[in-house]
Amino acid sequence: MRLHEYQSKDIFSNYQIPIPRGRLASTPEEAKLITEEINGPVVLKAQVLVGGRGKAGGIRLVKSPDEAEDVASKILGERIKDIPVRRLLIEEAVSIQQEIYFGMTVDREKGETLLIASAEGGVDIEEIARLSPEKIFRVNINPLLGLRDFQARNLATDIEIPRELWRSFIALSRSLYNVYTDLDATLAEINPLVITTGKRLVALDGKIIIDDNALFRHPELLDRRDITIESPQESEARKFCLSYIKLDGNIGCLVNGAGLAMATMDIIQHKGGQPANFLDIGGGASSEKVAAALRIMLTDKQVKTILINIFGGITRCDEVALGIQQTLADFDTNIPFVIRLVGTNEAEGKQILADSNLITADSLEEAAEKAVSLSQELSA
Amino acid sequence: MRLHEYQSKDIFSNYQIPIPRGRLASTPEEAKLITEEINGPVVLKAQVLVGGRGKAGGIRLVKSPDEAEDVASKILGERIKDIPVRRLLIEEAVSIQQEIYFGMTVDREKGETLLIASAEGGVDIEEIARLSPEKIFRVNINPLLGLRDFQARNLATDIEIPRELWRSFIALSRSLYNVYTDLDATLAEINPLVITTGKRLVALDGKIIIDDNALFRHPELLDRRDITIESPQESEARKFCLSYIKLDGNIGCLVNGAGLAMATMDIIQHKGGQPANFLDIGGGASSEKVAAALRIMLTDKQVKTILINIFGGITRCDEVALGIQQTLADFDTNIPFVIRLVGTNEAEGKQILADSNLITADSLEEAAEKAVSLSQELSA
Amino acid sequence: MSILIDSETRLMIQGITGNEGNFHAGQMLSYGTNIVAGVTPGKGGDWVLGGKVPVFDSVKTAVEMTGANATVIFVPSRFAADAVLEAADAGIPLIVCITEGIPVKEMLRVKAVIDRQNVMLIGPNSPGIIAPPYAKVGIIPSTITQKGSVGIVSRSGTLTYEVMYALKQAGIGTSTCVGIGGDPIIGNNFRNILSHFEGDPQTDKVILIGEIGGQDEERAAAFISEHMTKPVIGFIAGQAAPPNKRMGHAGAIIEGGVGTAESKIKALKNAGVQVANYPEEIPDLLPKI
Amino acid sequence: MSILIDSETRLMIQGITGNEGNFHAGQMLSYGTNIVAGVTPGKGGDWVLGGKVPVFDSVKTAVEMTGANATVIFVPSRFAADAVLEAADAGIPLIVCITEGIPVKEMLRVKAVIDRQNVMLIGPNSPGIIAPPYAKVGIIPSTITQKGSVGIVSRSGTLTYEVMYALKQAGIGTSTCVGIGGDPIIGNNFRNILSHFEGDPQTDKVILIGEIGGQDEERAAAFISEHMTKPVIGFIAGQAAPPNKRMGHAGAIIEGGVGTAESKIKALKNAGVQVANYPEEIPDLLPKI
Repeated sequence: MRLHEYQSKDIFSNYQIPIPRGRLASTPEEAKLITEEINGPVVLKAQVLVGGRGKAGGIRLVKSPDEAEDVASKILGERIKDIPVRRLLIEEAVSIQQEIYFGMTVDREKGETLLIASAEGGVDIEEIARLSPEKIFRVNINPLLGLRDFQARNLATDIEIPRELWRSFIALSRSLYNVYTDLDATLAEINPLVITTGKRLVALDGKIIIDDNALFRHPELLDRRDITIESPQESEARKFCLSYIKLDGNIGCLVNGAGLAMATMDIIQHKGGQPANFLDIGGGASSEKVAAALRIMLTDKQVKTILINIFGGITRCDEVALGIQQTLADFDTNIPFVIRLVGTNEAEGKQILADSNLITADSLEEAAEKAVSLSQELSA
Repeated sequence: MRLHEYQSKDIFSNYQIPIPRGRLASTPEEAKLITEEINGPVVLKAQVLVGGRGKAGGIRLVKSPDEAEDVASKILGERIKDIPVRRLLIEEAVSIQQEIYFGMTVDREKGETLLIASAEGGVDIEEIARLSPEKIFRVNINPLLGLRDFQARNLATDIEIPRELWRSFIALSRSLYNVYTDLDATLAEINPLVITTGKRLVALDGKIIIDDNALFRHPELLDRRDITIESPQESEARKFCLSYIKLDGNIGCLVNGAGLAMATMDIIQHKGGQPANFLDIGGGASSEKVAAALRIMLTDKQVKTILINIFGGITRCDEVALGIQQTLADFDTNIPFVIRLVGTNEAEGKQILADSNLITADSLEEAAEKAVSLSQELSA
Repeated sequence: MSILIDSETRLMIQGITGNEGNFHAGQMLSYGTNIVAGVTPGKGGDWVLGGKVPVFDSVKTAVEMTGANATVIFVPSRFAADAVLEAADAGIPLIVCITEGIPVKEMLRVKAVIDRQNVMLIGPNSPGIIAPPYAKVGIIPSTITQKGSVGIVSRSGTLTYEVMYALKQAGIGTSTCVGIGGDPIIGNNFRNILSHFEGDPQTDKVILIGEIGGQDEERAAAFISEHMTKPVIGFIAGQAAPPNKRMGHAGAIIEGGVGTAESKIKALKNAGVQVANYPEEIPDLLPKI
Repeated sequence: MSILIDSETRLMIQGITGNEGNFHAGQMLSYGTNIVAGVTPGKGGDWVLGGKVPVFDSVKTAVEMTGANATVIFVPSRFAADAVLEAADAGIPLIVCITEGIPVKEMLRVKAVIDRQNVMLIGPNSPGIIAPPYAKVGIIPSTITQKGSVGIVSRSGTLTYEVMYALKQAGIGTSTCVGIGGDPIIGNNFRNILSHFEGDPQTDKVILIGEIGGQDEERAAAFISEHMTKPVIGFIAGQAAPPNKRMGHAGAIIEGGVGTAESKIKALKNAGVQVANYPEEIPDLLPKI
């Protein structure tokens, strides 16, 4: 689960990581009021969970409360990369001397936490990492021991932070690492971490991603989940614990298991079709869950055909079949279903669907070919 | 630093370790009042930091508020093993089905924390450990990983705690381990941990020792230090950070370094004398510290002779000599000083003391022999 | 012989009295796996699976009483990390963790500890291991397997079944199939398992089933080109998947362009590995390598 | 040759700009020790000891720039654990920690980490090591030492000086003297150092100076009887000391009667070790073993 910038900064602030003064606004009036409070130039930042927000016009510097109101009234309600802007973070403008990159995430290969820092932070950090990898410094943290001061100090030396700021940088590193571990984060990132002209370290932006598997330990974060921006399909998928990602194609895919779901999308593409989504019903799904998955696809107007590929292991084919049967009874749809069932209780499942009007396939390849050709006919 | 039972139990209670209901009383009237509140049989427990308190009459079961007042008036102000009783812990009497021993401390050899438990707890636990070591169960804890639930559960199985109490025992183990690590303890012990007839686990007594080197991290504990029971000598020693233990002999010893201090006491004993104290002035002591150490010994009426053995390394002989000179000027004493100075600035030190009326020695052996023979003459 | 497990394996099942553990224990038993013990704290003394398998309160006791030398873990995710540590502490050399959903932070700590012990952890979030017809440890359906000389190592569950099913349809059997687990932090990676297959006389060829994310397939490719004499076929799921939701810039910097299906397929091909386009192509390619 | 240090040792001093560190660095330099670097975060670029020794901000840089292969730590107790870890992380094979007063909890964590690295830690709360006339690492006064063939290993500071002084008075020299440190948790125990002496051609006899508390002397006695061919003389301080303030019942149970001067002396005598009654008896006993 990814946190908004304002949520990340709230947490930073609780951990004594310095952030610019500011507050959240939902209306142009609030934006004006907050700018009056700050009493100086401010930055308006759209709170949307997408990358490249700045380049898309979601970050604006303004000089007066009236200008803030004016700009806010333009941004609020607009869409950035298809996400509606509902909230703005209004912050004092900070006078920047240097932009640093500082982040930490999981090093899967070593099984440790990795700290990454660069003296040249900002939006182009990935470009810098690609073109000048020698400007990127890394420190691995033993997960049992945690971050030690000397490691933060070494990093400060590496990225040539002025000596008078070492103490602040070490304290900030410790804090960010505590945020990272206390919150079960898989990413905690400050980019840019700026050195102000007044020689202070300030976190100008913040990004935190929480491990979904650990969310049960953080009910306070679950309450903050931003559900206002979800599509009806996404909201339905979340309710039924379905792993669902919408794509641009026209063949809906319902599969058990993430690997198999990806392989199913791959073969659709390989056979010349376009998947409309990634959808993994997980292991041992109930008929209700299957029906919910089908509902999601049937309400996606781009979907022309549905491919159901189930390899029963923990998942029982008869339970899946019941979900399909229920859906067919509830919906009066013309969309063709191509079905391939193998594995646990395969015979029972096929029996349940014997009288339904479905296209069946014995192999994944056959199923994919049929679905692709149907989708092409129907789009033609 | 060792905490009182009531202090340990306060901490236990903060960590959700169940303790009997109760409060501290400093007067018989308070004892009566608390007993009225508890409204049932209570136990009065003298809060003195010595072992064998129960056998010395410091723990008494009473049935009524009047009896509590009566007994309290007898115990308060008495001395247990020479320590005056100033406070009583008044607790509800708990009906005991089984007494368990449960403690944790440092395993120096393995460099880990060791949990120790026995189904037979209580005052005779050391005897049990000696006679029936198979009744004592141990679990080593990786200091980087901490106590894991399975380890506590294994211990519960080992000491045959009834299954319905496993969950409570695991929670209590986790809590005690957290007390141990959060407070930088070197010992955390519940003895007895009782199973009540009502099938609950209750910590009937508690002992916590804090690592003196970590006390700087726990100012709240320093505030609670019990200084009311210190002798004037002990209080003076603490003020000057001198490591001082009073003994029964008549030769005062002032030495730099704990090992050398012990070796000095040993040779006194080997030569037929009796040391009056252990006193280590530490490394690099100032003349003020040396003077304070001498004051402590001069105010001990048992001391007949003082042996000063200094091997200068970080400690400078001239600084020690200045402390001695000052003391001799301040005190008009007949007690003979036997002095042996070697090492850093030895010549300067000897120069300072050249005119003083002191007995000098070149070797430790010679110094010990002179001190012993003087002490025997003076005691004769 | 197979790798990791065989008919000599004395298997213990942690979480044997839970729904999933109990069901799959029955499946493993029917398959002929030598199940010697189950563990569920608080249920010690019971007998399950028709009175055939004794249940113990702790792994320690189970090992002492039955000489179990492998364990498979079905306990819920909140307790699974502890279950792995308990097994490692009791000295069990092979631990297979089926449980999914263990927090990354827990697994980092577990891995740091067990990597220093003489323990092989498979998973978590693994379908387990099957060595037809000797033993099955985990949840891989036995109906889709038959004895043979092809080794399979995979990060996926059902996708692996799909491949095994296609092999069986084509009459091709498996020496051992190992699901290393789909989580970011797992006990053993492709390389370790490949090296076991390389040393296994029963295994002639190996199938590696990977997916997007991480760098393990790229490193496996390097291992193959340096250390493997046996031919390997690869399949990477996720060519049509949308670009991974990256872990911020940090994730992008770590991966440095690695981790995509393209990168993995290229690395494997450079290592001389034939890469299939879809699972059912594998049986066709296999005789040709 | 000496053990652990010699004239090839390239010594770094952590905390070189502090009072103690600076004073003793000067002493070590006068002794002829090859001091190549000092470390004080924030003072990198300075030169100290009359411009002879460069100061670096970090151990890592100091090692890169000077090839330091040993370090001695004088930093205050709150920062000393970190200093040890920093040195170990930079790959320095010999770390001598003079600092006293490091909390036990910190040292437990440090020890758990460095015991898995290829690092030798002496101390904390150690007077250091001296190998006359080659090198001195720590605070042992050089005036009381001379080159010879007797190895000394000790838990104490000034008591060790007392013994060395008595030896020198008697014309007996030292191969190496190692203070292992007086804290409950230390990097290396008696056994490790004894085994170094056993393998050192320069060392003919060994003196072990112990004190009450812990079980290290008892274990050293077992080691001596099993592995040492060279004669050993022992001394245990604390026969006249009051019974240790025990760590509750737990401490008593752990020690199980072990840890007293009687127990240690008995163990050493059983291992064939001559035990002196007081320090100045040692030079008399030495020629007789």
